[in-house]
Amino acid sequence: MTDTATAPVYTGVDDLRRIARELLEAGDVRVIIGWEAARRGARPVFVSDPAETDKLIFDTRCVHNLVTYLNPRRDHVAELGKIALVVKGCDVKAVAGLLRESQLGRADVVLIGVRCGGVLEENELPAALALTPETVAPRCYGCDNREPTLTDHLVGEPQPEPPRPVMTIDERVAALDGQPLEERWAFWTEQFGKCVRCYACRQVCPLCICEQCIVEKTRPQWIESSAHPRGNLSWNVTRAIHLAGRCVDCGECERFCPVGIPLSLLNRKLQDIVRERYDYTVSDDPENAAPIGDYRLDDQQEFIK
Amino acid sequence: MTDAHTDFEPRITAFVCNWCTYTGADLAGTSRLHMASNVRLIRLPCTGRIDPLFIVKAFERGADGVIVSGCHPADCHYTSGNYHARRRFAVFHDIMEFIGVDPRRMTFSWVSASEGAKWKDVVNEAVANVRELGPYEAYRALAPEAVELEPSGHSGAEVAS
Amino acid sequence: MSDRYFISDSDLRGLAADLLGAGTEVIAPVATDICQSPSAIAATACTLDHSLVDIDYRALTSADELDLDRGLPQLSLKGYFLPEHEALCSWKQKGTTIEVEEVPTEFAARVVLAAKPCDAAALEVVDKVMNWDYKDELWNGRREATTIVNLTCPMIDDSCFCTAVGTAPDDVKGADGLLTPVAGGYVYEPATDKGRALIEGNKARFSGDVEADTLGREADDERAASRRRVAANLEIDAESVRDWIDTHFEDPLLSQLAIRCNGCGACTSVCPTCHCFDIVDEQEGVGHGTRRRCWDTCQAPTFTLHASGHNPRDDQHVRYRQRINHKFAIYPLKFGEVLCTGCGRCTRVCHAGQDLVEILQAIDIAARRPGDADPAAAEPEEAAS
Amino acid sequence: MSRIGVFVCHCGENIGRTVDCAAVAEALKDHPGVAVAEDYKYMCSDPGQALVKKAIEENNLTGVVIAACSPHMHEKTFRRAVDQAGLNKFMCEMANIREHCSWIHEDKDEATAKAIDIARTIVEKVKHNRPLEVIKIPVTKRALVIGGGIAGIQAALDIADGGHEVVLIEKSASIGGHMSQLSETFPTLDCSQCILTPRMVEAYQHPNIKLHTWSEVEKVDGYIGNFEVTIRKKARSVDEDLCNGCGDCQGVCPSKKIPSEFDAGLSNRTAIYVPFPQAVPNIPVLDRPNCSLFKGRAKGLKKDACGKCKEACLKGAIDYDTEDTFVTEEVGAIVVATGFKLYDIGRDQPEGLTGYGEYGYGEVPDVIDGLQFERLASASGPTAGAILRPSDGTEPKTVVFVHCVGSRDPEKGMSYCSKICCMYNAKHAMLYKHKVHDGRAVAFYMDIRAAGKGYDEFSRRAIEEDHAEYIRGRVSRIFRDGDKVKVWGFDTLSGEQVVIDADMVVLATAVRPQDGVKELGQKLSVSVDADGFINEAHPKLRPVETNTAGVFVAGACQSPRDIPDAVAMASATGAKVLGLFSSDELEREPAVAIVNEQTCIGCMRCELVCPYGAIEQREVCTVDGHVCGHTAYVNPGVCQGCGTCQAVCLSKSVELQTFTDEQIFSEINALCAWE
Repeated sequence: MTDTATAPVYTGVDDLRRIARELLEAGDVRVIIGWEAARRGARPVFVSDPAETDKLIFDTRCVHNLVTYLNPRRDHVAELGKIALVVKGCDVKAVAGLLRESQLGRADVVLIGVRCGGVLEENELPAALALTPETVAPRCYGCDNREPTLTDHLVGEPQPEPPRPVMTIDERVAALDGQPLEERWAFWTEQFGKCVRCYACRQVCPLCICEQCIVEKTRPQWIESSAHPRGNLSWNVTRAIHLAGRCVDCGECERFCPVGIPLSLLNRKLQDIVRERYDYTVSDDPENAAPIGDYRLDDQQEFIK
Repeated sequence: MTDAHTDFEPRITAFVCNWCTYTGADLAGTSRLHMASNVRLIRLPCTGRIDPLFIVKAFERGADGVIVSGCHPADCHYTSGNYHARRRFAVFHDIMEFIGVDPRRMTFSWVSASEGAKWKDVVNEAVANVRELGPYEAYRALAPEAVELEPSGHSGAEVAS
Repeated sequence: MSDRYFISDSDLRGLAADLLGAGTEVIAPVATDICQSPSAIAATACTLDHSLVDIDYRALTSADELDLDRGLPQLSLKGYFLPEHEALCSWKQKGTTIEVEEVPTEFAARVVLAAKPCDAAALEVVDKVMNWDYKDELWNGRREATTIVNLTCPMIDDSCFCTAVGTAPDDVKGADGLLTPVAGGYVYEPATDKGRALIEGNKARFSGDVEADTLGREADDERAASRRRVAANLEIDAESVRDWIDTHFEDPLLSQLAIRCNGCGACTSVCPTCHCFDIVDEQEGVGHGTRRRCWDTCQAPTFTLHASGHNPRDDQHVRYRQRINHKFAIYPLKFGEVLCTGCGRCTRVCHAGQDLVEILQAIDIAARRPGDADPAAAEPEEAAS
Repeated sequence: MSRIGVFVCHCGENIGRTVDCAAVAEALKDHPGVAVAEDYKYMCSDPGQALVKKAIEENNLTGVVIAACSPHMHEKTFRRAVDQAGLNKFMCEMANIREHCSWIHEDKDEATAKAIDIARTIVEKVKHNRPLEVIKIPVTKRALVIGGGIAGIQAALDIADGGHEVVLIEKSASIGGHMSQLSETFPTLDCSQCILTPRMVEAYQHPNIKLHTWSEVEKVDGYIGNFEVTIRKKARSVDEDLCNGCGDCQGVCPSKKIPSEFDAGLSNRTAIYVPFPQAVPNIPVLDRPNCSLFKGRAKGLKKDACGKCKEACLKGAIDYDTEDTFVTEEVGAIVVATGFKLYDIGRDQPEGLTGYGEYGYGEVPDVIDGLQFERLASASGPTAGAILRPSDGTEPKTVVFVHCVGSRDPEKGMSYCSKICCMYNAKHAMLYKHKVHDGRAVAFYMDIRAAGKGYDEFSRRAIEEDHAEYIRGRVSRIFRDGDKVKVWGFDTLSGEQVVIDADMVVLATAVRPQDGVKELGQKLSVSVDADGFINEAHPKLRPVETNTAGVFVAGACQSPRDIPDAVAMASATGAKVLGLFSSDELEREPAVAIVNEQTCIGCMRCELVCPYGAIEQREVCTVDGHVCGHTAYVNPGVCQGCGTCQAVCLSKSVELQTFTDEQIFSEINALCAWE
């Protein structure tokens, strides 16, 4: 299982640039948010001049979930005017999340979908790399939205499935699940102990939409804001639970975490919980109501006496 | 284990709904059903009102165990508060177990206004379970006072207690 | 440079061991291969992280841990002087009275070995604000108790720019002495009494004055080479940058440069000079609790949120501009020093691609544009046309 | 800073025996924010309340904690007292040290320590109580009564007589309900229809009552004092204004073999029909599924297969093309009186029930249920009151009455007692004996439950004067044996098997809630119990209220009821409704959620979970009227205070006023007091 069929640069970039140029020239949008190649690798770029659309790229380094720029907290982006956003299949689920939660109107944004065959775990590279089990972002494995439906444009050729990473996130979750409680506790308290409470995980999350985060609420201060292990546990658990059934697994929280807390394991576990209990998988269908806020009369309750 | 903790009196915080479990606990009292005295109740209108943060905060404040109890499904005073609560608690229960919290420290139950006897059983069972597990030192160890210096050395001097 | 000593590699470790043996805390870069953790579970986490080795400033438990391969620790030394969180006092309410207990402000002596010059320099920069109005007893107490020995830095990568902001990879600013690698060991140059006291207390580990034309020259060459390497990354005119920022508060360039910032604040956490903190009263129970200060970040919306609900910096680009403004204009104008030592951590930690080298370059270019440098002179012209 | 008064009640010995109340008061004196702590023998007594009031005035208290019994007992008492002392009544809370402490623990030290903790916890809560004002809501002084049986009719009449408009809706073609089917009523044996029909007519003709028959509740919006009810008027095919009730249509209808619901299947009716002669209104409905014209249309026939009734109608009142229509009624109160049905043991059983196949119901024609016997005994029934068995029309000489078929039987039926069967079985035995003097009436019973005025005398009369044979025991099997119906039973008093060759068997099948009550309950946001009966707000003290303010419950939809009970309940709902209508505005406890528009981002999770539909999205405008966003808005009239919205709100931008996060946080904090 080590086929590395993925090319480092994806097809459809020409179409992407053309569509972006046409949208800007026609005045349909004021700015395109996509990726560009910069000194330290691929990074988000805001293009408002049709002549600059050739800056846009799409290769395996384009890991960023640009939907975070549609988050209602980003007033300065909203002020730029109507946006066309370049999105991968995983990213577009976050758009569905924003639509579902009344944070966006579908007509407010143009979505240029790119057919993606996976991205790199490490994206800060001068040139794109092909995906291998060693280089692929583990979250790409088993991607279920390779043909997004919510987009206005979809460019590129269908891509092969991303390679299976050396260790999948599911395998990691299972490895943890296989440990005794005390080991899991030791693991997570160590991981949470590293947290410096910078809240980067929250800031970059496309679905952390609150104007005032629970951790910033002081009356009462449910979550202690200083970075000691007790407050850290409360914060990390609460962040995860708030994303239960909403997290689109874009991995940005973990990628931005300056101290390397494996948040994807928590997020994946929550996805497993809502899938196993409520048969719910986050999709790019805005009508697919979230599992928390909904209920069935016969929901499992084996844990209740 | 059991022997080691026989002297230990667990502290258990119960979050109960006003209409079923609180009233069921009232009935247990009216019926003079004697039970362990380790549980302290916090009355909420409905299990729907109970946020997982309450449970986390109870552990932070030194609880060795928690009980969450409300109306049986289909019996909610507010018709559906407990159904929403059931989902929330299921997710919370599972994720806490994942991070290594022993689920036996968290008792979830449905106790109706007429189930004074069941309430007694829920209380006694929760107390027995937590007594067996012992004091929740692992959670208390997270308190800043208990931390000497983090590996990275960034924790500061603490007030001597 | 008459005051130079040689210390061999093994003596440096021996010095660390001696200090530890005497009960002195020794803080130094330590490399942890996170995959080598005894916990099998931790290994599952390390596969998520491609940088398998973490370098951190840590309190040594043994001299063997000392890592001198000169990589850049993830976090700066800041946390040892301004911890992520620290108690300021505790209170207890009894009836209607309140008892307050303050924390001690005296600290045991400790030594930092192989500090990055940029990290040590940052402490001296921050000293200014910590002693400007209120004298921060906790900061000062820790500063006084700590002897810092720098290690000349070979430059980490192209995000380094210490030389552009008034310091250097071989600076002793903020430190008490400097080690420079030479064949078989290091040349040690004490810069303060504390730096000299280190020799006094451990004479056996140091060998006399270093010959200027042998090891001394090797050290000088090493230092000069490293300065040249860093200087190639970025050269700016810090004063014109300062003045341009000060006079171009509303310039669209600053918004453009901030556009991709997500406001995660990771840059402020890793920054050796970002020193803003929040003071919180954390209740521990009925009528008692602890007042703590913890790091805060100007990148968070709540940083400037007023009680009224008004927020003067309620947009991310404005918050980013504030960071640039504070570091390169406000602080220099008030304290005469740039609030940045060019360590480059903010650039490396930014996964949205905000690049301080690029940003400073752009501002520097703008500042050099004719007419721009002197807005007072430019404005009347515009008015006339 | 808070100045809380703590008042510890001994409740005589109830608390004092196991809790050292003086020690509790003493311990609380040092608690931060407590200004005064006292104990007293009976805090709820006049002197006890006076003590609280005096302490409030003397110490300028900001909050009061009464450590005594459950808030469900005396919260109102003390809040009133606090109010009288000039402190906002919502600044008073109860600490339950009786039901939750003194009554359940024996060790005095343990109980005292726990009582101290409980009191501390509530002190911490009260510190964060806020003075609240009761909510005032306007009242639409019209009522809706759902169900036109005796309970619904009585409730409608009482409210209408009180001077308010009533909308009475009934899902069948006529009002009257089950009472109209009964022959005589216990314990007086007066004719059921004779006493009912005047009420039916009165209701029909009452200027304040608007009647919708053949109608059901489609949708309910709004809240107490302000409901908006959408009523589905099912297509009747007969114009109610034009029809004069002449009955010509029924005469010509060719579909004549439809089992009559009114006669419990013992006679037939036509497809267009008036259910019974005294029906109100006397206007037929066309039963479309059984009408040959509609059957033909359903098959897709191009030409209508029939049309005789339309031809026969001289008034031109019949229209085959009418459709269901919807009427919206604005009302301030709703009475649910949807009644009961009998446990139909013969056919397919709903989930969880196993039925009583061994009793032969549905297979042996002479095994009937109580309602069918009522029709046999009724002068208006299919046999004009003669007791004749359904299979061959002969007079049964031995009739066995079986009590508790499906009642008091958690294994196979319902765990509850259906309440009316003991009495109607006695009545049936008597009616039978009065008509068949040489007949033998045998009743198998578990216990005789004849509590009620004249009830026990009545059932004794059946045994002693009318010589009904009562056998204490259950029946195991009933089956056809030639032209006899064999009954195998067991006499638990003699310990002997009993076998009876009966001519007819009457099963007292369990009383169950009417179909569709659960769905109706969902529309009204009222819950039903495990048996499907509507839950009352309190089994003892609020028996005719439901958990949804403004919705009341009368009659057998709440639990099995006989006629006097149902009527009494109906009148009680009448009193409740009239009480509600006696003022122009309602006062409600301010247990409602409030949205913080500063932090709400309008994600509307709260709307998803609100059981009452109390939350909607609202635009937020800047001072100059420019729309700048949207937030959630909680309608305080609709909100019932469950707080589910707050638990799901990620940013805690909605707060339930009576159980705020700060209060709960502080209560949890108080747990540190445990030592």
